[in-house]
Amino acid sequence: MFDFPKNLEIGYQLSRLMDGWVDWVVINFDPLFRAINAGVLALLVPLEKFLMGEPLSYGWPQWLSMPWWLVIGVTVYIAWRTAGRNIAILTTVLFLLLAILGLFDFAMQTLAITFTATLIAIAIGLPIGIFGAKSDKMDAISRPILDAMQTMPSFVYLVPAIMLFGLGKTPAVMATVIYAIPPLIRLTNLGIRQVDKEVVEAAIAFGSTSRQLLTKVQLPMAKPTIMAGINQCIMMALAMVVICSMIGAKGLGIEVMNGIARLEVGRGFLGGLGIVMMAIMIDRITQSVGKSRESKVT
Amino acid sequence: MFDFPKNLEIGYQLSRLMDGWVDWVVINFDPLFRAINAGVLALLVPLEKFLMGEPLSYGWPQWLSMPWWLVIGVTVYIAWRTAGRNIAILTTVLFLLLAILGLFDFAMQTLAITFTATLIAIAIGLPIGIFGAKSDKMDAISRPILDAMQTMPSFVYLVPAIMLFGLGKTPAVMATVIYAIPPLIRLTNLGIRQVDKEVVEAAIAFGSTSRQLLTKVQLPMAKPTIMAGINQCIMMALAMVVICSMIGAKGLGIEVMNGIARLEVGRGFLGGLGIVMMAIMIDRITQSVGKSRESKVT
Amino acid sequence: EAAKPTIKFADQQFESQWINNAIAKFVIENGYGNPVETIETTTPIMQASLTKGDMHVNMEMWEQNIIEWHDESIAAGTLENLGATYEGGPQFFMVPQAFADEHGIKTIDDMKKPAVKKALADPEDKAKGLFMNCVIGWQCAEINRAKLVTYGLVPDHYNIISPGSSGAMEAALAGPQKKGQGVFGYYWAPTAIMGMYDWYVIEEPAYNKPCWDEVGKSRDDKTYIAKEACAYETLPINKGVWSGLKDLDSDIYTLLSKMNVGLQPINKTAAWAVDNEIAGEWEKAAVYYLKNNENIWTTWMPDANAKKVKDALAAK
Amino acid sequence: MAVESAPDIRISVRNLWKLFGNNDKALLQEDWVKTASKAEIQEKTGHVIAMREVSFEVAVGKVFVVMGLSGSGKSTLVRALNRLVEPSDGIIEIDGEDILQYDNEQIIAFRRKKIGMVFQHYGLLPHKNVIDNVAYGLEVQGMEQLERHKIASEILDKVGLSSWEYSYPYQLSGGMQQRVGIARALALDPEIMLMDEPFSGLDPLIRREMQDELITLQAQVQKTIVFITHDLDEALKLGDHIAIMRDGAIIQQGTAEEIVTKPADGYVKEFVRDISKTKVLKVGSIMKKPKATIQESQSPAEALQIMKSEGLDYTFVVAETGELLGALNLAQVESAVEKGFETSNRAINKSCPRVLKYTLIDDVIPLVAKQNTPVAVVNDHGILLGEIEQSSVLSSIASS
Amino acid sequence: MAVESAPDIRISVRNLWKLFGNNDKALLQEDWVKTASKAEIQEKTGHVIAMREVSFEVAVGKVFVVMGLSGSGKSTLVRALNRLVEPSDGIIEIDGEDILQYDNEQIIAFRRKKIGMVFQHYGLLPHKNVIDNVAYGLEVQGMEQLERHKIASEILDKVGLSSWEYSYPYQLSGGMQQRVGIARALALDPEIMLMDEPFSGLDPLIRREMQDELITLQAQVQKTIVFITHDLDEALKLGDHIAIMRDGAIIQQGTAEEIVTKPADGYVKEFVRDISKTKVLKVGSIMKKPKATIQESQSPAEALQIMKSEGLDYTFVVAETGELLGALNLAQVESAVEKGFETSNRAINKSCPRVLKYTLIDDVIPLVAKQNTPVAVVNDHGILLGEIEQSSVLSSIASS
Ligand SMILES: Nc1ncnc2c1ncn2[C@@H]1O[C@H](COP(=O)(O)OP(=O)(O)OP(=O)(O)O)[C@@H](O)[C@H]1O
Ligand SMILES: Nc1ncnc2c1ncn2[C@@H]1O[C@H](COP(=O)(O)OP(=O)(O)OP(=O)(O)O)[C@@H](O)[C@H]1O
Ligand SMILES: [Mg+2]
Ligand SMILES: [Mg+2]
Repeated sequence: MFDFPKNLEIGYQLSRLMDGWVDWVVINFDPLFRAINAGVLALLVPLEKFLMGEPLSYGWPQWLSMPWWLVIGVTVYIAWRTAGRNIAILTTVLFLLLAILGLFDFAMQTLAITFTATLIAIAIGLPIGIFGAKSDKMDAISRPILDAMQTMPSFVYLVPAIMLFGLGKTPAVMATVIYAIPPLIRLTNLGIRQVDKEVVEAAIAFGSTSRQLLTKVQLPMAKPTIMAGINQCIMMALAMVVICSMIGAKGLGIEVMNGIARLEVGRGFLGGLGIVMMAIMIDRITQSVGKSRESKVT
Repeated sequence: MFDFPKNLEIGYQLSRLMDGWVDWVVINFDPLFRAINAGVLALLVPLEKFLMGEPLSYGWPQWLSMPWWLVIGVTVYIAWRTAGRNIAILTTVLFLLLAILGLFDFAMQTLAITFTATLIAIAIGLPIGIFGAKSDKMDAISRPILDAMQTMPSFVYLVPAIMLFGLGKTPAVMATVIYAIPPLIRLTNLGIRQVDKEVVEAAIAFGSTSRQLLTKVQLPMAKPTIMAGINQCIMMALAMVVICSMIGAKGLGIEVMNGIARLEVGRGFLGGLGIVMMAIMIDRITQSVGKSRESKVT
Repeated sequence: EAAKPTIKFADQQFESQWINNAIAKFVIENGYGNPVETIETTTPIMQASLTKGDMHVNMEMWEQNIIEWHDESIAAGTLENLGATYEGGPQFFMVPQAFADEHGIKTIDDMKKPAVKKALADPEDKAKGLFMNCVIGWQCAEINRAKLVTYGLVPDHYNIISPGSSGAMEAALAGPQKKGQGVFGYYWAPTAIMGMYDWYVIEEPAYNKPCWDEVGKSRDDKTYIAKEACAYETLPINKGVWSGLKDLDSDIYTLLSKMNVGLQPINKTAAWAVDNEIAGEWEKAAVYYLKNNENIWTTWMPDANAKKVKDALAAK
Repeated sequence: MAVESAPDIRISVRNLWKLFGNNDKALLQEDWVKTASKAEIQEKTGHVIAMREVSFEVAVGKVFVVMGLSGSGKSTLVRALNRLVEPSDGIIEIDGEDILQYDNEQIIAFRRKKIGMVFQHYGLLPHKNVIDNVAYGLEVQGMEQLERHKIASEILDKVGLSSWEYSYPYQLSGGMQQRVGIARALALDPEIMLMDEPFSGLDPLIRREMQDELITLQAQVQKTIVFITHDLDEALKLGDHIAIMRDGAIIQQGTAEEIVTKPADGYVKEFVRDISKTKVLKVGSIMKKPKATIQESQSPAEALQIMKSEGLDYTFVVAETGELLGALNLAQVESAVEKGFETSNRAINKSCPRVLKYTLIDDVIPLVAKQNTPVAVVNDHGILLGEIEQSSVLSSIASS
Repeated sequence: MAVESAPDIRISVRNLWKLFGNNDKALLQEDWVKTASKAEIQEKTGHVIAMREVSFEVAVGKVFVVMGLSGSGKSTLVRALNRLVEPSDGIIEIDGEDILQYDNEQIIAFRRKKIGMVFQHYGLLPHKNVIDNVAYGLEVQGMEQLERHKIASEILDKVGLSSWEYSYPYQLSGGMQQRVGIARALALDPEIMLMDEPFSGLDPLIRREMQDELITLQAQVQKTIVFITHDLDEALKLGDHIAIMRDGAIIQQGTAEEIVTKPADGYVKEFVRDISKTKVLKVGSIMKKPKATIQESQSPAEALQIMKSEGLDYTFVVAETGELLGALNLAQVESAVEKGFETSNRAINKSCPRVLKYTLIDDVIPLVAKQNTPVAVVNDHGILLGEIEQSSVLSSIASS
C-alpha cells in the first residue's frame, strides 16, 4: 500500500560518518588514552598481583605479597564483621571450592578487574547521581543516556575500545564501567531524593549550607540505597566477566571461553559457576553492609 | 607456606560428569525438547510473520497480514492510550527512525523473540513468584538459583541449548527466558509481599479464601510492581538480542555482529542504536502501564 | 519447485567466508533452485549445529583450530570433509609494514631487539613486548605459544594476550595500524584486515614435517618445549558438511564436493570488494567472481545448471 | 473461673493469651512465663507478649471499648476475635460457640456472616471503586453483582455516600473513606463489629461528626461492637463498657463511672485524669438526703415547725410510699397556715423540678443553674431519693 | 494598612500569600486570583493556594497558636517564617527586619541564630546519636565538638534526657524523640521557636506530659513561639493568642476568650463547640454588680436598712476609693447595731474570699462550690468590681 520509507543510503552514510569519528578519535587522542590506560593499569596491576600472591614489583621480597590463605582469611573476616557468621561461613566454603576447582587465580584476576571497575564507577557515578538528584533537568537528560548505556550491546563499544586501548585490561574495565554504572547513578539519585523530606527540612531549618546538607544528611541517609547501587554495580560488572576475558582481561571468563570453544560444556559450566560463586559472595557481603544500617534506621 | 588446596582432578572429573549429563539429556529427552521447540515456534513464527507483514501461512492472501504502517499505527495507539501523548510521539519518531535506517524488519524479528520470551517468562515466573511470596522456604531456596541464573554467563548454556533444541529461535528464546526471568520472579514476590498488610487483613476479615485473596486483592494491588518486573524482564531480554542472533535467531543483533566483524563500528553502532530505541520505546510504554495505576493508588 | 530443500550455510563472520557463501548461494539458488540461508554464528555454535544438521555447510572449516572436534565428528559419522574450497590460507606472524621498515625487521629473531620490544611494550608489564595471539580455545593459540617459546621470545621477551573473538582480534590489529603504531600478532589470509593495511609477514624457518611434529607435542603439553619451530604449513581450507546433506540433496552435495574457488581469484575478489565499498552486499562480490572466473566455476556442475547460472549473471 | 454464658452474652473471652513467636504454645506451658514481665520474656525467649490472661464479656447490642497506650495489645485482642491473630491459649466464645475450634471453612463462614471489621487506615481495596469495596464481603460469598450492588447501594445511602459509588478510594477524604469502611462492614449485616481505632486518623471536627453518626447508626442497627481507641472522650461518648489494657493485660474494666471513680491503680488514674467528671458521674453519686421531708398528711403548721427547727426555707413533700409530690417554700407554708389548710398537700408546688438518679451530672447543670433551691432526685417510680444543690454540683466539677 | 511595629513585637507578618506552582508571583498580579476560591485557582492554573493574605503579629515571649483542618495552610505559614517555603507575596518582619529580603548567607545566619524549629515527625537525623542531633545546629556553625557537646549536654539535662546522649533516635520512644527535637531547637538558644504539630503523633498520656513540660520550660526560657496544632485543648492550654485558618486564610485571631465568645462564623463556632467554656472565660465575664454595697463610713443601722430594703443577707463593705474591705452578713449587722458600733467597719469579716477579675472560671469553681455566699471580684488594686454566685458559674458551664 504505502512504501516503506527505508532509506539505506542515510543509514550507510551515518555509519560511515561514525566510522570516521571513531578513526578520528583513535588517531588524534592517542596520548590521552595512553594516559588513561596507564592510570587504570597503575591501579589494577598491583591489585591483581597482590590478590594473586605475587610480589608487587620485581625484586620485592615474596613476603610483601599476600598468600592465598591470607586473602581468604581477610575476606572472611570482613564478611564476618559486616554480614555476620552465616555469610562468613558461606564465604569460606565458596572460597575453598574456588581453590579446589583450581579457579582461585582466575577468580582473583576477575576480582581485581571488578574492584577497579567499581571504584572508577563510584568515582564517576556518585557525583553524577548526586547532581541528578538536585536537578530535574539533569535527571531528564541523563535518563535516556543511561538507558542506552545499559541496552547498547557491549560488543558495539568493545571494538572502538580495543582500538583505543589495545587488547587488555583497560578496555575491559572501560566496558565494564559503561555497563555497570547506570544502576549506581540511578540509585544514588533515588536514594538522595528519597531522604525523608522532614529531615532535610530540619537540616535546612538549622542553618545547613547546601554542602553541609549533602555531606551531613543526604549522603549518610541515602547510604543504604547507594550501597544497593554499588551492589548492583558489582553484580553487573560480574556479568561482564566473560566479555572482559574476550578482550584480553584474563580471569574466570577464560575458563568459560575455553570450555565453549572446545565444546566442553562441563568446563565452561565450572568457569561459569566460579563467576556465580564470586557473585553470591560479593552480593551477600555488600548487601548486608547496606542493610545493617537500614534496618537500624527504620 | 601452605600449599594451595587446588585439586584439578576433581574439577576435571566434575566437568566430564557434567558433559555426560548433558549428553544423556540430549540423547534421551529428544522428543520432549522437540515438542517444546514446536510449541515455541508455533507461537513465534506466526507472530514474526505478522509483524513483518508477511502472510501467516503460504497461500494466505496478502491482506491477511499486517503492513508496516499498521504495526506502527497500532503500537503508537497503544502507547498513546497507556502512556499518553508524549510517549506516543516518541514511539512514532523512534519507529520512523528504525524504518528509515532500514532496521524495521530486524526490529520486528527482535520484537517477536522478545515478546515470545516475555510471554513464556510470565507464564513460568508469575506462579513461581507468587509461590515464593507465600512460602519463606521457597523464597530462600530460589534466591541463590535466581542469582546463578543472572550471573551465569549465557555462553555457558547456549551450547547445551543448541544441542537440545537445534539452532534457531527456540534456544534463543530459552536463553533469553533464563536470563530475563529472575527480575520478574523477584518483583512478583516483592510486590505481593509489599501489599498493604491492613488491606490483606481486611480481605481476610471479610471471609476471603486464600485463592480469592490472591486474585482479588494481592495480584491487582501488586500489579505496579509486577509490571515493573515485566518491564525489567523485557529490558533484560533485549540485552540478549546479540547473543540470540549468534544462535540463528536473526534480528537486530545481526547488524551488530556484521558491523563488528568487519570493523565497521558505525554499522554496529546503528544496529545497537536500533536495540536501544526498541528498549526505550518498550520501557516507556510498559513502565507507564505500571505507573499509571500506582500514581492513582498512592 | 518449492519442494527443494533449503541449504543452510554457516556464517562465522569473516570476509572470505562471506564471499564463498555468496558464490555458493548464487550458484545454488540460480543453478539448482534450492533456497539458501546463511546463519550468522560463532565457531562453537557452528560446531554444535553442523553435526546436528541445523546447519548444512561450512565453506571454511579451518579444522586445524578445532581438530579434536573435527576428527571425533568425522569418526562419529556426523560430519564430512568435502575437500578444499581453496588451496590454502597462509597463517603467519606479522607486523605493520611501516613498523618493519622502521625497525629493520626481517626474521623472527629481529623481534628480540630492545627497540622493537620497547615499541611493542605490554602496558601491564613494560619490560616485555606484547604478542596478539589468536582466539582463545583455537588450536592456533597453543601452536603460536609453542612456537614463540621455542623461538625464545616467550617468556623472556614477550607476553601473550588472547582475544575471545575474531572481531576483538581484528580490532586489536587495526587500532595500531590506524594510529601508525606497531603491533605484533598472528593472522591469516585471505582476510579484510590484510587487504585494508600493509603488513609485513615475518620470516620463519620453512615448514617441515619433523619440526611441525615437535611443535605439535609442545602444543599439547605446555611443559614441553619444542626443539625447533617453523612456519605454518599452508593447508587447504576445506568445506565441512553435515553428513546428512547427501541424502537431503545429492546434487548440491556433488556440487559442493567439486567446488574449489581458487586462492588467487578469491584474493582478487576480496580486494575488489574493499575497493568498491560494497557495504555488506556480498552478492556483488559473488557476481564479480563469477563473471571473471567462468572457466573455474563451470567445472563444478553440469552444463544445464551452468546455463541457468549464466542467465542469472547476465541479468545482473 | 469459667463463667457460664448468660443467654444475652454475645462475646465471651476467657483467659486469652498471645505470645508472638514460633514457640508460643509450648512456652505457655512453662510456669515462669505466666508471671514474667514483657521485657523479661522478650529477652529470654525472643517472644513478644501481646495478650495476657484477657477475660471479658460483651452483651448483645453493647459497645465494649478497649483503651490503652500504643503497644498494649488492643489490636491483637480485637484481631483475635475473628482469628486474624491466632491466640496462644484461652477460649473465645461467640454466641456460645468456641471459635478457636473452628476449622478453616467454618472460620471463613463465620467471618462472612457474623463479624465485620473496620480498620484504622480504612483497609480499602485501592483498585476497586466504592461500591465494589462495600460489596466485597458479598462478592467473596459468590453473590451476583446485581444483587450485591443493590445491597451495597442501600448501605452507602445509609452512611451518606450514595453519590460516590463509582469513585475510587483515593478520590475520597479520610472521613469518607472510613464511612466506606463502616459500610463495608455493615453490608454483611454481621452481629458483631470490630473497630480498631476507626477514627484515629481523622481531623477533630470530622472525627466528632463520625462519632455522632456512629451513635445514630448504632441506635438503628444495634450491633455488638468492640471498639478500640486511645481517646478518652471518644471512649466515654461511645462505650457502654470500657476496658483499659497495659502490656497485654486488662488492668481494669467496667463502666466509665466505675473507672473514673475507682481507678484500679495509678496508671488508670493518670489515664482518666483529664476527664470531666460531670460527663461520667450520675446525679445519684452527689445527691444528699434532704434534712427533712413533709408527709402529705402533715398539716401546714407541722410543716412550718419542721422547717423552722431544721432552718429550711424549702422542702419536699412526699406520699406515704415515698413518692415525691411537690415542694414547699417558707412563704407558701406560712400562707397555708394563715389560710388554715388542713394538709400541706394543698399548698405545694407540684411542678417542682426533679431529676432521675441515673442522669449524668453534665445534663442537669442548666437546670440546677437556673434553680436557687435544691433539686429533687427521684428513681424511675418517682420515689424521692435525695436532693442536689448548686454547691454539690460545683464540688463535683471542682474535684476533677 | 502597614502597621508600625511596636518595639515589643517580635514577628510581624503582613499580607502574606503563597501559591504553590511555577508561576506564582506572576499569577498574583492578576486580580481575579485574589478573590477566586482555592478550587477555582487550582482548576484554572494548576496552582495550589496555601496562604491568602495572612497578617498577624506576635509579641516577644508570647505563644501564638495556629489551628485549622488538614490542608488549611498551617505548615506553609510556619515554614514561611524561616523561609523553608518562599512566600509568593507579602512581608515578614522579624525584629523589624524584612527577612524576605535576606540573601542566601543572611538567611542561613538568621536560621542559625534566631529561629529554631520542631517538627511533627521529629525530623531527627537517624544516623546521628542524640547528642549529635541536638548539637547539629551548632555543628553546622563550625563549633568544636567538645564545646557543642557541652552545650547539648546541658540542654539534654533540661529536657530530662541526660542518660540517653549516646542512644540513637530509633532507640527512643516518640515522646523522647520529640524531646530531642525540642532540645535541638533550644540548643541554638533562638529567640523564636516554630513548632509544627510537635505533639500530634504522641499517645495522649505522653502528649499531656509534654505539654506540661513545654509550659514549665517556657516559663524558664521565655521564647517567642509559633505553635501549630489541631487540638483545641492543646491550643487553649498553651496559646496566648490563637489564629484559626481555613483554605489558607486566617479567618479569626484573638485570645481564646474572644474566639470562644465571639466566633467569626459558623466554621469557627463548630470548631470551638466542644470546648469547656470555664477553661476560657474569665471571672470578669460572668460577675454581676452587687445590688448594694456598704461604705465603711456608714453606720450599722444604715447598713441594716440598706440590706433589708434590698432583701440581702450578705453584702460587701468598701472604702471610699472603692477598695473591698470585707463582707457583712445580716447576723453580724444586727449584732453590731445592738452593740452600738459607730461604723460598720468594726463588724466586718475582713477575710471574706475574693478573686481577681482575670482568673479563669475553672480556677474559682472549688472556692465558689464551698462558699454559700457570693464571692467578691476585685481588680489588681483590690477595688471591688462585682460578685459571682454559684448559679452564675453553673450557667456559664451549662451554656458551653
Ligand atoms: N506480628 C507481630 N509479631 C510480633 N510482635 C507483634 C506483632 N504484632 C504485634 N506485636 C507486638 O505485640 C504487642 C501488642 O501489639 P498491638 O498491635 O496489639 O498493640 P496496640 O495496642 O494495638 O498498639 P497501637 O495503639 O500502636 O495500635 C506490641 O508489643 C507489638 O510490638
Ligand atoms: N510543596 C507543595 N506543593 C504543592 N502544594 C502544596 C505543597 N505543600 C503544601 N501544599 C498544599 O498547600 C495547602 C496547605 O498545605 P499545608 O501543608 O500548609 O497544610 P496544613 O494545614 O499544614 O495541613 P496538615 O494539618 O495536613 O499538616 C494544601 O492544599 C497542600 O496540598
Ligand atoms: Mg493497634
Ligand atoms: Mg502541616
